[in-house]
Amino acid sequence: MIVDILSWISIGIGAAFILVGGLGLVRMPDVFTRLHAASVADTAGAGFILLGFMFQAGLSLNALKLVLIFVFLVFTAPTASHALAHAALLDGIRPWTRKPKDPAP
Amino acid sequence: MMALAAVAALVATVFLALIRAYLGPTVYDRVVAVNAIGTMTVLLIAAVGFLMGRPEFLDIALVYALINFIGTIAVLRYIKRRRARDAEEAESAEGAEGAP
Amino acid sequence: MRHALSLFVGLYGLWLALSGHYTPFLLAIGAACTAFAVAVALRMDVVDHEGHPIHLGYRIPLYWSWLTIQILLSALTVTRIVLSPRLRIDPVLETLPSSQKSDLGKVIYANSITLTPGTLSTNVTADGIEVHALTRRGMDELKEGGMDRRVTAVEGEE
Amino acid sequence: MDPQAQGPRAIDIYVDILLLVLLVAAALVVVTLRNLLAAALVLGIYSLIMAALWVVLDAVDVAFTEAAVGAGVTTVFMLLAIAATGRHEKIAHRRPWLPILASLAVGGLMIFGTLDLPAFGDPQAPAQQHVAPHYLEQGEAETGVPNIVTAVLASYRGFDTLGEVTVIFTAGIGVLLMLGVASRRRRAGESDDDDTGDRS
Repeated sequence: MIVDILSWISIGIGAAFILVGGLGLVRMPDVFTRLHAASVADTAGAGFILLGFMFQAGLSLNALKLVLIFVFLVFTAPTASHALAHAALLDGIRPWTRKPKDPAP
Repeated sequence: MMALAAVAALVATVFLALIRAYLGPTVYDRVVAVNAIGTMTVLLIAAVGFLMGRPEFLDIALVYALINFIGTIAVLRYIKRRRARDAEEAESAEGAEGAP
Repeated sequence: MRHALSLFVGLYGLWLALSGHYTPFLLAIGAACTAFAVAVALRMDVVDHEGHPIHLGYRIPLYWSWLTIQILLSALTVTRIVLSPRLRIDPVLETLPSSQKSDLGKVIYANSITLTPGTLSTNVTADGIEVHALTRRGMDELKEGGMDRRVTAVEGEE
Repeated sequence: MDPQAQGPRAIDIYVDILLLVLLVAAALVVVTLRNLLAAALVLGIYSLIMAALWVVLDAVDVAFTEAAVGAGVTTVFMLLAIAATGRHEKIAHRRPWLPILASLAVGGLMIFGTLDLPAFGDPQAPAQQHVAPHYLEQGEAETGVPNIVTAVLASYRGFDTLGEVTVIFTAGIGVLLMLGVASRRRRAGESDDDDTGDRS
């Protein structure tokens, strides 16, 4: 029972983080800031959702697989983000900056 | 029921990323969107597996996590190489124009 | 050889975790496949201390737990920014110094920066790491060098 | 098995509907985008959503193929084709009535064909009556493989799978060759493109 509640809380938090990531993907002004938003979903969102399922899976091989999925995601996400940002910079895309005295959008 | 909420959030995020892929404006924005949708698909498969009582789906989620990464890197490398070639061509075209 | 052994143990552990069926026949096939994969990796000359940083030992899990807390904190910060109606962001791009000696240490540092939402490493050179931060405050926190020192401590003496 | 799996599958229907809506949205995005590079990337997204749908439909092996071939290999082929031609779609000056009619006719025929298909999960369907029960009951004894999908793919349909694997292997080598040739030509022409010493 307690495990169920923990699992639900965890999945709920993860779902919220994921939605935030998606929202940021749409709201942010340029590719670099969008990457920041996507990394919220990739790390915190994915982590909490997988943790929630781990509570459901209990101490089994499935829990281990969930851990493995998380490990893969955590190892690959920064590499992909870095490669993307690096390529965008090399391509001459300048990061969006707030101009001085510019009112917030 | 909570797994259904997770599925709903994941699908909503895929939708938001799809909007980003539509709006662009650069190729990199779209690659960000594709990458995010890939991650969401991984989680979606895990969530659907638990929702339907089929935890074997985790194996597939595992493989997807790897395919997604390799795909992103391949597309990026490809774009980078093509941009470099385009720049080279533009340079040689300019040189030809400036010659006479 | 130590690294080849650790690669074998890691790959075979993965096989056992994913298989879930433990008959002698399948265990033997798994061992054979793993040995073949290790042999190919040895021939490709990709088995070294960078691919298999076993010398980091117990320090790496400690660092990971610290990093997890950092990721959560900065995820909350970015969440607040994304949800705020005025989108209070102030992106900056700067090159920060890094005190790691080995390439491996630099990679750990750069990936840690990217992994924490709100900061993103865009280039790694000999003298430092170019970082894009969502807010000036996030960049200032990184500049204080807490993460840099921790990664250098994890890297240890080469 | 889990009782949840046998109950009324209302949840499945919600998931199906959500995914199908996404699929149509992705398809519409592909059709409306004029930038072909972007369209190719969104087509990859379409494949990922399709793969998730295959998973929901229990066709796990098809989902694998969809992700690897649809999202992976096809995207690379599309990008290569775009590189060889042009990045922007040429806007047609007159309405292509004949192709529209042809696609509508083929689509209509497809929908007409689905009318004869047995309902999803129908126990009376030929697929459930013929060899499937035999595979399910005797599979482990006959092949010694605990996973029934693997038993069918690798043992009962071994030659079929060998052919499929050959096709995928060839496709993979083709992609590698094309990418490899491009990179060698570049390296001969200019220095390494990862050089970033002049930045910042």
